[in-house]
This record gives sequence, C-alpha cells and structure tokens, in this order.
Amino acid sequence: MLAELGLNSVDVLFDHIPEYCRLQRPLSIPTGRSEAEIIAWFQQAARDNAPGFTSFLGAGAYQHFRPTHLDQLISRGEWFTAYTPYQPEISQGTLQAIFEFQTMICQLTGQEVANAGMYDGSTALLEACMMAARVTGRSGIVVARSVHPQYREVLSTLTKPREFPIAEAGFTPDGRLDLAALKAAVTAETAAVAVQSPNFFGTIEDWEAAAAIAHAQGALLVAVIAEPVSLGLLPAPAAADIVAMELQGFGIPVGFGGPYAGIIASREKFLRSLPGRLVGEARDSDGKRGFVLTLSTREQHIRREKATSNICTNQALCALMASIFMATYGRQGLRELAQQNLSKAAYLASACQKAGLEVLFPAPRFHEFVVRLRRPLAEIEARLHQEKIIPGLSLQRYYPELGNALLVCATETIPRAGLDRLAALLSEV
Amino acid sequence: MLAELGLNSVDVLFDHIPEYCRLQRPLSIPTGRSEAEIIAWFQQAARDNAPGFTSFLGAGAYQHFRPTHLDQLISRGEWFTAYTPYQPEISQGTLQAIFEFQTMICQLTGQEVANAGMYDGSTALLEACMMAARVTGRSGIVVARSVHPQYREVLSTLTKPREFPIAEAGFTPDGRLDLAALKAAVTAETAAVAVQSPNFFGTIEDWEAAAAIAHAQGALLVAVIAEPVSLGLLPAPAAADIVAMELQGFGIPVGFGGPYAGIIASREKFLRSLPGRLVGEARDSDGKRGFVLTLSTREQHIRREKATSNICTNQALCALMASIFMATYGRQGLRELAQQNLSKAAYLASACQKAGLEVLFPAPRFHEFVVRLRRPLAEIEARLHQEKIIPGLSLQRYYPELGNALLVCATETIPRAGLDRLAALLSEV
Amino acid sequence: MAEINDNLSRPAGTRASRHLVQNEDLLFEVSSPGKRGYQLPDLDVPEAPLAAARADIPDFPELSELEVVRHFTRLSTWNYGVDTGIYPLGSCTMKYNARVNEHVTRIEGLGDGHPLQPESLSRGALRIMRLLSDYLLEITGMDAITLQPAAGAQGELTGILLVRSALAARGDRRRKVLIPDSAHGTNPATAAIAGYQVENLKSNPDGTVDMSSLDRQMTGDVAALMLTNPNTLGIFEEDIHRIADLVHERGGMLYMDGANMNALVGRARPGDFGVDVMHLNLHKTFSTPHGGGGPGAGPVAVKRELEPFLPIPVLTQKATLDYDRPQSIGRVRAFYGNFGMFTRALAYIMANGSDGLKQTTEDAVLNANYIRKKLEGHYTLPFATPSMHEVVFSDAQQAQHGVHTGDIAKRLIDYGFHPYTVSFPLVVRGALMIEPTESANRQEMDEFIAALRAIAEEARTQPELVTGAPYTTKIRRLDEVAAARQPVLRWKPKS
Amino acid sequence: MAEINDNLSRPAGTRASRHLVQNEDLLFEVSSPGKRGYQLPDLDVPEAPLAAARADIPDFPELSELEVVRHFTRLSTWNYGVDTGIYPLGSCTMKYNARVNEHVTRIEGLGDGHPLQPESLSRGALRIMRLLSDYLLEITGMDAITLQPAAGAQGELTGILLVRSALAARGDRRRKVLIPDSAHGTNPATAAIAGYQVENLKSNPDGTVDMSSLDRQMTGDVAALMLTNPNTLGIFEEDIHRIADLVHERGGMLYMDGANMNALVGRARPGDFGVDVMHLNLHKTFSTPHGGGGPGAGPVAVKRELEPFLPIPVLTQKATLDYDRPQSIGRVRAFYGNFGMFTRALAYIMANGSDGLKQTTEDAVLNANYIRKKLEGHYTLPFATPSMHEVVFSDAQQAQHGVHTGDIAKRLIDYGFHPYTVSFPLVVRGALMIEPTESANRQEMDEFIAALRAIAEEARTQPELVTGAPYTTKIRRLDEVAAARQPVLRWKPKS
Ligand SMILES: Cc1ncc(COP(=O)(O)O)c(C=O)c1O
Ligand SMILES: Cc1ncc(COP(=O)(O)O)c(C=O)c1O
Repeated sequence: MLAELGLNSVDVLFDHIPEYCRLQRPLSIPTGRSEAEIIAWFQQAARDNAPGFTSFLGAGAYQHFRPTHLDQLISRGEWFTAYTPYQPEISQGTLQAIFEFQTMICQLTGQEVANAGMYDGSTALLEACMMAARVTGRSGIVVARSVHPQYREVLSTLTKPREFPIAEAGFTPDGRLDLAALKAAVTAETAAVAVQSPNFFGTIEDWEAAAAIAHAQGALLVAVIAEPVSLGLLPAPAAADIVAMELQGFGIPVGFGGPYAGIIASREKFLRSLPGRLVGEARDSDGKRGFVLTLSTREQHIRREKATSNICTNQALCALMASIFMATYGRQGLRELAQQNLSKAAYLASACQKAGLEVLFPAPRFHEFVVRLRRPLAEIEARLHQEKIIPGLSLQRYYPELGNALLVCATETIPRAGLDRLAALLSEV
Repeated sequence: MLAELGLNSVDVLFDHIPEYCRLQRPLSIPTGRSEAEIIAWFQQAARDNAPGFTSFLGAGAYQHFRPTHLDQLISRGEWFTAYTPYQPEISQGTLQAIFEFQTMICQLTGQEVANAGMYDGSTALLEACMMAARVTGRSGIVVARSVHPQYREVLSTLTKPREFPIAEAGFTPDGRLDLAALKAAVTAETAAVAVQSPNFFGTIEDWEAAAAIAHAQGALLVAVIAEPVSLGLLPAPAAADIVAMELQGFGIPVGFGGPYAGIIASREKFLRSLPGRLVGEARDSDGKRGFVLTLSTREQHIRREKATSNICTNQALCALMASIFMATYGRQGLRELAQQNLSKAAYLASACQKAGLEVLFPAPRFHEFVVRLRRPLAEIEARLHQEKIIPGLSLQRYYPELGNALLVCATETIPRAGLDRLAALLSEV
Repeated sequence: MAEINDNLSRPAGTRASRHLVQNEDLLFEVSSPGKRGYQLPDLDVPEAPLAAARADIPDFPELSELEVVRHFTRLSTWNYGVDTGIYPLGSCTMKYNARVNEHVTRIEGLGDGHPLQPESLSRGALRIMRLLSDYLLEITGMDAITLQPAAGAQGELTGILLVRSALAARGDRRRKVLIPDSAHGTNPATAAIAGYQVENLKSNPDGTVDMSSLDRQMTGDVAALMLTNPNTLGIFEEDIHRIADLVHERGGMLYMDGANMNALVGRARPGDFGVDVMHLNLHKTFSTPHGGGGPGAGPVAVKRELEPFLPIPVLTQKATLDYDRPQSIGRVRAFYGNFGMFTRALAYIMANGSDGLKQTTEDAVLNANYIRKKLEGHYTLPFATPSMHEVVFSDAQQAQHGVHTGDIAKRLIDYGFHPYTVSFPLVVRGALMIEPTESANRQEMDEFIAALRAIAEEARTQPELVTGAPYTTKIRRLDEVAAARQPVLRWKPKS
Repeated sequence: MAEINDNLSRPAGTRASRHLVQNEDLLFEVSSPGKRGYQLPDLDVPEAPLAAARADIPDFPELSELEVVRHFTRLSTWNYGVDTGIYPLGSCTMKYNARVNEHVTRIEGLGDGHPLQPESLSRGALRIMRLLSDYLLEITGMDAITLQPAAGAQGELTGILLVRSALAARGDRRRKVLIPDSAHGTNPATAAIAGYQVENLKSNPDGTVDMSSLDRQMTGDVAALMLTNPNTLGIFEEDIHRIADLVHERGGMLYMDGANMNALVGRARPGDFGVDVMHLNLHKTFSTPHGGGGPGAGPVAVKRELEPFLPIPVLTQKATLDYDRPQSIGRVRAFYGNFGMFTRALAYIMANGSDGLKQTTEDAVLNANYIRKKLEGHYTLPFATPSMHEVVFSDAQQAQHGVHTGDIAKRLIDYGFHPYTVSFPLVVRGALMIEPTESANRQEMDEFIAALRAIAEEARTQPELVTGAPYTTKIRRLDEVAAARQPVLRWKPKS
C-alpha cells in the first residue's frame, strides 16, 4: 500500500507534523501482551476487590439479578459494535429498540415523552434543572437534601459557571422531605424543585405534595428516581413536570459505578426543550413504518451553542440493557421484583430492630433504610469484612448530623439467612 | 386455543393414551426453580471440583488457551440454535463453515477428503476401522497398544457384535510402536492398522514405516491423532489411508470429557465409503456458488440398514469451534502454538530428570511424556492436591507393566514457574 | 420473472423482509500472507528443537482477529435458528435453548474440568451426573441409566448391544431386529452395525404397528423390536401393552426410540408400559442446543435385567465411578459422554420442575393439534389417528399440480419460516412433518398456518411460483443433483 | 422501477446481497397478557405491605423469555456494526472492539463491584484506574488526569470548567471561548453551557486555523481556544506552536479536543505542543465499543497548573481516592465515571503495547491516505493539505447532477457498506468525511473505493438511481422531515 502511495516509509505521512511535536522515543508502555496474560492480570485485580462478599450497599447503585440472556443479547456485534443510528436504513434495530425504550419509560413514569438517554442519574438531574430553567425562564433551583448527595454535588459543579442559585430543603424526623421548608424555599425565581423518591434514605416521598408547592410558584417539579425498580410498585411521578431517572437497577451491572444510563421524561408541551436524542416514527418511500432520530434541531450537531445540551454520545447500550430487562420482567414481573425488594428490606429493618438497633425514619420505604450503629462503622468494619460482609454505607461524610448512621440496602439477591446474619452481626459488634 | 380445538381441557389430548400408561401423579422432581437459584447450585457444584488447580493431565483432553472471541461467536443464536443444514438456502452459514472445515482438515492431514465430523476421536477410530473393512472387504484390525486405551476400549466394544478380530501391537522401550511386532500381526486378513501419533505416551510415530507394513499386506493404515495441535509441527499423516482425529485441542473446552468432535479424512477414492456428513459446492438457479449436504446416499436417512454409519446428529458446534480456532491461529500461529507445547514439555521433562526422576521413552515426543514415580501416585496425591496441583495421569490402570508411571502433559498454558514447581514437588514426595 | 422477484416473492404482511447481508468468500479467499488472529505469551522456556517438523501448512488461512470475527459473523447471518423464529422441523424438537443453560456449563470448575482428574476433585461433576440420571429415571420410569452415548444414534447402538448381551446371558442368541417402516433411518442402520438383520414391520392403516404382522414376524430369532413411541407420525402406539407382551412372550426385548419423549414427559413413562431399554435425546426433549447439527447426547435407560451390561464406568448411587463391571459391554465413547450437555439438560429440568415439564408436554401436544386442525383440508392428513407432539401431512393435493413437499418447504422460506421436515417418515408419500414444540407462540403459529394455507392456494393457481421458490434468499435453490454428481468437497488454490 | 429494484439495486460483485430477515413488531404489539420472561426465587420473607402501591403499569410488555430473545435478535439483524464490515464514519473511529476487553470487564469482582465499597476492598479497581491513568498520561504527555467524565462532551465541559477555575485562581475572569468553524458541535455547545460566549474562528484556505484571525480574535476576554488537532478535516494544525504561544501570551488556555488522538498516539503528544487541557474519547482512540451510541468515556488530561481543580475524588499516585481538594471544581458525575470503559481501554492498551499503539496510528493514517489517493478526482478534495487519519471530500462534482453527499451515502449502503459521516464538518459544503481506521483491511478498502467510484459514475449517468437509494434494505429511505413535523415518539395503544 505504501508503494501505491509512492512512499518508501510510513514516516513520510507524519513529516508535516513539525519536528518538535513529534515523539522521538517509544512510548514508555510495555510491548503488546497476549490475551492470556491480560486475562490473568485482570483476574488478579478482581481478586483484590471483594469477590464473593455479601454487600448491603445501595445508595444509587443496586444489585439485582441480571437475566443471563441480557448479556448474551447485547454481545451481538450488531448491537455493541454499531454507533449512533445516523443512517436509519441500516440502523432500524437500534432505532426501534430506542423507540420501545422511550415508550416503556413513559409507561413507567406516567410522563408523555422520554428521551433516548443521558449519561446517568446525576447528570440527568442537572439536565432536568437546566431544562426547567429554559422552560420557565428562571434559574433558581431548590433541591431536597434527601436527594442523592453525589447528584447534588454534580448539580452544584455544573451549574456554578452559570450561577444558578441553589437552595436546599431539609428532611423531617420521619425521613421525608420537609414540605414546610420546601414551601419556604420556593420562590417566584425558582425554576426547578428537585425531589427524589425513594429518597437517599430509602423513604418514599409524596409527589403530589411536592408538585403542589412547586406549581404554586410556577416552578417545575423535577422528580429524581435513583432506583427504577421502585417503579414496579410505587406510583408513577405523573405529577412531576420532568423526571430525571437513573436506570442502573434495570439490569445494568453495578460495575464500580458505570457505565449506567439516565433518562429525562417530561410533558409533551416541553418537548422542544428536551435535551438528548429522540427517536420518532417515520415512513419510508414505500409507506412502511420505520424509525429515525428526530427533532435534532435541539441538538449540538445542528444547533451548536444554542443546543439544549452538549450531549452527543450517550449510554445507548446501557439503555438497551434496561429495555431488555424491562421486556423480560414485564408488567407482572416488575411488580413482583419490586415487591420482593420491599419485603426484604422490611424484614431486615425489623430484624435490626429486634436485635436492638435503632432504625431511623419511620415513614414508608422501599428497599433501603438507615440504622444507627453503636459505634462508628470504621471501628467495626474489619470484623464484618472478615465475615465477607459489606454492611452498607456510612452516612458520616454526607449527613454528619445523623451520627453513626448506616444506609442499608436489601434487594431480592440476598436470601433470608443473609439478612438475619447482618442483623445479628450488627447487634454484636 | 383449547376452545378453537373444541376442547375443555388439555387432558383430552392425552385420552387416547391407554389409562395404564398414564402417569397418575406429579413427577417426583422439585417444582421449577429460578435462574438465580440454578446458577447458585451449579456454582457450588463447580467449587466441589478443582477450580484454580494447575493440572498436568492430558491423555486425550488438552488444555489450551481459548481465544475469547470463539465463545462469543458460537453464542450467536444463528449458530447454536440451528440444526443440521437440511435447507441449504437458509443454512449457508453452517454449510460454508463446514466446507471450510473440511478443507482445513485436508490441509492439516494431507488427505484428500474429510467429513463434517464424528462424535469424538474414539468413535472416529471405530468408524475408520469399519470403513477400512468396507473398503478392503476384510475384517481384521491391528491396533497399536500405544493408541489411547479408551479408544481401544470403544473399538473393542463396538466391533464385538460383528466379531472383527482385533490384535494389538506393543511398543518398544523407546516408547514407539514395535514395528516388528506390527509386521508379525498384520496378515492378509487385516483390514486396518491403527496407529496413534503422538501416541498415548506423547511419543511421535513414523507414519511411513507403519504405512509400508500395512500396505504390504493390502491393509489400510488408520492414523489416529488425539491432539490436533500437534499437526502445527508434526508431519501430516499423508501416508495413511484414513485419518481418525480428535479435535478437542482446537478450542473445544476440556469440560469433563465432552462434547468434543472427531473427524475422518481419507483418500478421494474411498469417498463413497466415508461415514458421516459431507458438504459440497453447488450452484443455485442463478449460477451462484453455494454449499449443500451431499453424497447422502451413504447415510442412514437414505440408505437405512445399508448406510456407511448410523451417525445422524454429529458435533457440529464443536467442529465450528475448531474452525474458528484454526482460522484464528492460522498458518503461522498454529506452528507457534505447537512449538510452545513442544518446548514446555521438553523443559518439564528435563526438569524432572534433573530432579532425579526417571523419564521413560527416549524417542522424540510432543507435549506429553511418562515419568516414573518413586511411589504410587495414590500415596502422594493428597500432598499435591494440597498444593492445588494435579500432576498427571497414573498409568496403573492401563499399563500396569510400567509400574508407578505417570503421564504428564505440559501445554502453552503453564508458565515456567509451574513447570519448575511440579518437578520440585515430584522429586520431594 | 421480475414481477415474481419483486412482489410475489415477498408475500405481503408476512414475517419476511429482504435486507442487506454481506457477501463473504471462503476463509482461504479472504486470507492474506502474514496475518494472524491471536497472540501467545512469549515462550518462557528454551525453544525445543524437533528434527522432523513439517515445513508448512500450505494454503492454511491467515486472518486478523477482526477478520475472523467478521467472517463468522457474516456467515451466521445466512443461517436460521430457533432464535430467528419458529423452526417446526418434525422429529427434531427445535425448542428454546435457554441462555442460563449455556451460562452454567461454562462456569469455572465445570467447563474447564478434566475428565481424568481424581474423583475426589470431581465431586461436583459427578453430582451433576447423578442428579440428571435420577431425574431422567424418574421421567422415564426405568431402573438404571448410562449417560455415555454421544447422540441418539449412539444411544440406539448402546441399547441394542445391551439387548444382545442380556439375551446372551440368558443363553439366547438371535439374529434379527424388527423395525417398523415409519422408523427413523438410524434404527435400521444401528441394528445392522450391531450385527443384526433388519426386518421391516409394516404399519397398519392407523399408522401404528400392525398387530397381525407383528404376531407373524416376532419369531424366536428376533432379538428386539425397535419402536418409536409416539412414532414418527406423532401417533401414540395404543396397543403398546399388547406389543410389549407379545415381544416379551416370544423372548425378545422392546427397544424404545425416545426421540419423541417430549410428548410424554410428566404424562406417561415408558417404564410403565413394557419398555426394556430406550434412549433419550437430550438435544430434543431436554433442550440442549442443536448447534447446527450437534453436539447432542443420547442417554440410555434400562430395566433391571439389562443393568449389569451398562457401559463402564457406571455411576453409582453414591455418585462414584464403578469400573468393576464384569458383564459390561465396555465403553462406547471415551470419558463420560457429552458432559456439557448434561449440565444444560439438568439446568433445563431444574428450571421447569415437575410442573413445568408437564406443562411443556401439554403445550407441545396442544400446539401440534392446533396446527393440525387449522391445516386439515388444505393438506391431506394421511391418518385420522390422534396426533401428539407433531403432525404429518402429505402433499397429495399439491402433487396433482406438480408441487411437492420439497417445493412447499422452499416456498415457506419466502414467508419467513424454517420449513418442516420434508419427505419423512417414508410411510407417507410426500410427507410434511410439522413439530411446533411448546416454544411456538400463538401469533407465529397463526402466521405459519396462514403461510401454509396461502401456499396451498398458490400451488393450485400458480404452481410454478412454488416450484421456483425460494426467491428471498441470498442463494436461490441449489442444484443438489449436480453437486453429488461431481462432488467438490474442499477448496483448492487456483493453479 | 422494477428493473432498478432487481438489478441495479444490487450492484454485482460487491459486498452486498439481499437475504431474508424477519419482520418484528414493537414489543407492545407482540406482547400477550400473562407472559413473563423471568422467574424469581420464591420470596423467603413475609410479603411486606405498601399502602400506596400503584395499581399496574398499563400496556407494559408481557413476553416469554424466548420472545424477548427473538425480539432483540431480530432487531439486531437490521443493524450494521464494525463486526458487519467497514464502518468509515469520520470522526467516530469505528475500530475493532476486541472480545477480550468485554471478557475482562465482566470478571467477578470487577463487573459486580460496588462503587462505594471500602477502598480496602477496591484495590484492584483502583489499580486499574491508576494504570490506565498512567498510560494515558504517557500517551498524551500531560501531567494529571481525571477519568470521571462520561463521554467526550462531558470531558469538554469538565475541561472548560477547569480552565475557568484556573483563570479565576489567577484572578482572571474572561467571557469568551474561541472555536474554529470546523469544530464539532459539542465544542460550542459545551462552551455555552459553561457560561461562555462562543466566538467563531474561521479556517484558512488550508483548512487550518487562520493565524491572522486568531491574532485578531484572541483578546484578553478569551478564556480558551478549543482546538481539535488533527482537526475535523483530518489535518494536523502545523502552526500549533504559534497558536499555543499566542493563546498563552494573551493569557488564555489551549483546550484540545482529543477525539482525533488516534492520529497521534505514539507519534506526537499534545503535552509537547502547548496544550493545557484536553479530553480523550476512550470509545474512539481506545476501542471501547460504541454500543449503538454509547457508553463512552471522556477522560480529561491537564497540565500541572490545572491539577488542583480536577474533579473529586482524585486518584492519587498510590491509587487511593483523595476527596480533600479544596480547589476542586467538584464532581461532574456520580461515582468514578464509566469504569467499565476503563477496563476495556486498559486491556486494549495492554494488548497493543507501545509497539502496537504506534503501529495502529500509522495504519490508520496510511489507510486514510490510501483512500484519499484512490478517490481523488472522483470526488473533490477541498483542501490539498496532507491528511492524517481521515479524509474529507466534497460532493461538488456530484451536486451538479443533483446528487448530494446524503444520496451518495445511501447508495453506499446498496454496495454493502456503512456510509461515511455526512455533511460534517460544516466548513466543507456537502462533506464526505471518511475514516477507515487501522481496522480496515486492504481488500475491503479496495471494494469500498470501487463502490464510491462506481457511485460517482452513477451520479453522472443515472443520478436518479443514486437519489432513490437505498434499494437493498428492509426499510427504504425514510421521510425525516415528516417525522419531525408531527413527531410520534412513543407507541400508544389503539383506542
Ligand atoms: C425418531 C428419531 N430417532 C433417532 C434419531 C437419531 O438421533 P441423533 O440424531 O441424536 O443421533 C432421530 C434424530 O433425528 C430421530 O428423529
Ligand atoms: C471531534 C469530536 N469532538 C467531540 C465529540 C464528542 O464526543 P462524545 O460523543 O464522546 O461526547 C465528537 C464525537 O463525535 C467528535 O467527533
């Protein structure tokens, strides 16, 4: 091929790069290794984590059974080695799947439109608030303190340059958003009121009440959902104006925090303000139904600095996992799954109480709850790790006001014996 | 659907089964279990085997690195959920793959034709001998004692009803077939002379010499190959009349002994006597090249009791694994792979010798060899298992004449340290 | 012709569309010198010499890893599997292959276990074999089992050898095996390989064993009757009790080809109706994947009398391996058989459980009867006898227009379906053998029925449309006769 | 038309055939009441009540497991991926996605690790992040890095926020960001979201930064120049040194969009030519799969001055997590970013090594230049400047016949190829942006070239053939305008 280009060395193709830019030595990286060696290296790395542990961590990343056909399906090259469906005629698979995805998200959330996905729940919250600002022409954000702390951090980081004023509304002793505080915080300058349910403590919030407060001031309610499985049982956030949801719980591996997928769902009237990709129905020249990327005049590749968001690559394959998961569990299965999660956590909470531990926040909850430890987690952790147990998340960093509080999550993956064991161990140590 | 059939219960569809035949109780099998429980059950079973052990077992089942894309490719539904390509127009994938497989087997073995596969090496040997009997009109079989003992057992079991006389030819102290004994055993009644190389002890045989002896009496030489990887380096058995080969070494999981795949390759002139399926080139009504199952007048579904074999379902997916493996390693890679196996075994053998152990059979070998232990394996095994090592196969059962002999295999998968460790441990215990 | 290609070839409103697929030449044609698809770790010991190494493997393929992936991905897109759609290949039981079965088979410690590792380090594998054996015995009602045979046909051979040995132990040597004309080809082929003369047994007008022929032919020289039940017409042999009694009275044994056991699981057990020995096809009844033609597994279950003759090693009740079986016929295959199929079949049984297994049987039988009902009249039903898990029609009506079962099958492809089994069983002239299995859903069955009805209509009104099919495939109808006349069985470099 | 459909639509001797694919309706249309695809273990604790539970999820799908498998298998067959064939989507770097990368990502202990598990139980994961960080720093020549951003665009936003903080720390608040007209849309969108005014910078006739414009526009109010290098025309900014100097002299910072880093790896390092901050797209340069539109990952590498502002937590040299970073901009994403992409990218780097990475760069550039050479003349090359990893043509010649880049793209589909990037970058009217990557082999590139040449010929002689394409696909050209006018964005039950 070099010959056909009339070159005697590939170096010539780099000659126009100025001399001082060129790297004059090999990269200081070992030479190529074999597949077997690479696998062995990663296996060792995996062993240096916590394989085989029973974990009660949740806090925005939830362990659920992943049907085996899920990975098998997404591993088809036609799914995972394709890119954004710019050419609909040879991307109908991806496009139809996204259309179905958008529909299922609408069905779950009670909203009218949903986009093809955002990076994750935390950035979805940001995008939702920015969208609310576009829609309302305001910039104030009121966020419940019971929203995932890392989501709030992201919101704060990414709104700082545009100086969106952010106010926080606290929570009551029953673990729910303090509606009075919220009411006080929402003003005529407020664009978005962001509330999470189940909230970070696992407690279930009242969408209608929050919506009423937001709407009374002309603000939009942004419903944050960090655990999509909850929607199998909890009422749809139909009262919200925008839903910002994390989908990890729908079959996406916990995988040290990513890749996950977020979505934004909203009302039809706000459609033109939605961030991210949208797939719509179309007809081909023979009149057949097909699907295309649509309304892209909202997006960066057309609208550039006036786009509704800068997002380009999203998390399509994770959204596909979520679709397969939703289709697999389906109408009944999702309810049963949610019911199992609810029941496991209820059982564990009561086991903890029986074992003499204080469970904070009496309001109804989904699959997480907060328990107060007698001593800081740091002091008892080693003992629990010996037993191959990760008991949950210490709330010290994010909610120092709660003392030695531990956020515990129990999903369908933990058999009763595991729940009993945790309660027993926590009361011992 | 019942209604459309005018039935009020599905039981009606079983009414014509005589009462006494009908099972009147539920099967005594637990009710259906969830995927998660099934996986947990098998994981426990797996732990009760020897995960994480370093094994020096070979003896017809060889550990090699399996490129990760291999399993990913065969896991496509179009491959593993299809059946025998009876309908060529929607089975061109399977058919072309088999045609390529047949070609690669011919290239490797130096034979002119190869079939689409048999069950495994042991049954391929049987089929080869029966084929030789058809071709020669004789029934005597002479088999080297250095052929895999289980292959010989299968041969004996399955030829017994037709009373094929089987004679064995022993081996010399250098670990090779005793050619003089072979010569003595082969007569004008001999249909097949079966010789394995590398033989069961890992020693390399001389195809030409064996062929000369067989041909001198009008018998056919059946070349048995239990380790296809050896063909990356060893001469093709072009002198043989029929090749009966096990393909497990080509990317098929060791998996407790199966499924594997065998093949039969031979000379064009014996084509009509070949057992098993064959794929051939064909043209469609537009003149395009395609592939079909062909020469099926040899087979049971057409020829019934006159068929060349009773085989129907073979091991197609395993043959596909072998094809992908061969295509992946290719012309150079297969040689390098064989060279690594050869070198590892040579290193280990000499390490054993240096450690003061007696290595039997000085003739050139591939990746297996026989070492004499100071004590029976049964006495020292526990200690080695503690070290998570399976040192090889005791030859006590099959070759009591060799004393405390251990058949050891070293493939490319074992790093030098592992080889050194075995030698050290064997000399200690 | 253009018109046929364009419109008629893609019947509107069906499952079928045409879409772009990639052409792909043979491996050898896409190969280029110096490429390889895999890298080995550097050799960490001295390279050993080998005097008589081969020079090369001329023309062996040379591809990059991506080229390998593309090659086998592209080829796969020309295939049709159960994952693609309904696959009503009669006698083959093309049911869903659950992914969890694949998953458990590959778990570390199972997929990579060595068959010769010590029993003490194989407890889990042996437990799997034991539990599967127990479940299969419960399902069949038999007394003992071997999992060793690699497929149905090898199961048959094993079973017939067991019969031979058992009769020999009685001091009885017989020369014949009786086989109904509706039997699968492997039955006579097996009997012949086992050294028996095959004697054909004619079916009666109901499609079942003709009792008077049996009475006549079941002589003292017949070792066994090889019976498929339900038989290949999908018909349960209602006289099974009398058949078994007759065979036993005359000193023979009843072999049951269990390929159609999926019609009986949970509803009837061969052990309860006089069967002495039978095989199962794990790749049919127990959903291990067909893999483009295998691997399968063909366990053989027997009554007590035959147990001493089972192949070694025998798995004991305690899940240990017993090699000390003086009366054993010996080994029929190296190691323990297709172990990877055992894990899959066991996972299948566990997932279904007693309730699910029975339901599966019922659904399979219901589906077949639904198709039968909806196609009756459109196609000729040669036997009025009730159907179980499959139904066999004949092309008698269509043949009048020069359209045969093979043509109808090709035309079905244009409607988006894998054809049924063509021209088998041989007792039905121009057979269409349809087995939907429990996996077929109502919607797709209705579409399949509509397609077959439409083809029946086409056969009447435009027979050449049917005989020219398929039109929608990458490769049109292939000339199999020419292919067999001048067989080209391997690629060769252009010289 | 029939003729077009039949013959011309499938150009002979190309990659393309048409074959049967299955139609498949929407999940909701194939759903039937009562089905479900998954079974849970029996609940082993008392069922807890929930007062305000929702009644139902109306119209949510109900499918069996097989139906789910078939649905998503069928849909997939209408797609085209790197595994299908050459995918020369310019700017997207559609290279081979090795399966081993997928494998290691799913190993137990990695794929199922929780982001909040204690550091003492995350050593392996942290080591992976550290090693990847080190390799990326070595490759870019930068000083510090964050792996947190989820994709390129988020990397850009992170980078611009770092610039803002760093300038603020200098006491310097600026209002503008300068962006060349050839830039990707995410660049201006990012700058706007970061609160900056976007100012457009025109390209010179070579397709690179116009130095005099830069000199004029690079005022004291400009925080950064966002430059892509090589730029989206595939051209290396040869004046990079002067550009960097000028930006720095005026107190601004140089942001590099590293989407095209695959043209430089092992041959040039942004850290050596004046870049202050840059992002990488792991899904481009480092082969993590594109997944139908993501996930990606957009690490941001910086020079020392910007390090204090990196998002928390910062991974220390010892592979621990540092949250105590008072100057940090804060978090840009929950947890640590798209960890699963880190494992894949790291495996890619390990497999290639220093030698392979350089070779990869060279092959990518060589391939692009080969295509350029072979298509020059057939298509108009707007810039004579040397190309690196991609080449951009314009449809100027074809447009005279009413054939535009979008038409040529659709026609390429009929030849069996995924099109190039259409109509980007905007500086070229009617752009055809072609990036073969190192994964394209010679044979397929030649076929691709032949196809584009043939289409150029068709555009001259039969333009309506090209404007009517594609013909070979299941769905023909879709009316995107109508779709946007009356958007239907979800399925609804027929009322
Ligand atoms: C009725 C019947 N018997 C026997 C067999 C042979 O089984 P196998 O193909 O597993 O060898 C088959 C397989 O098609 C069959 O349908
Ligand atoms: C030049 C360039 N910059 C930025 C981006 C945005 O990257 P991402 O899609 O990862 O957000 C792209 C992606 O297409 C690109 O090509």
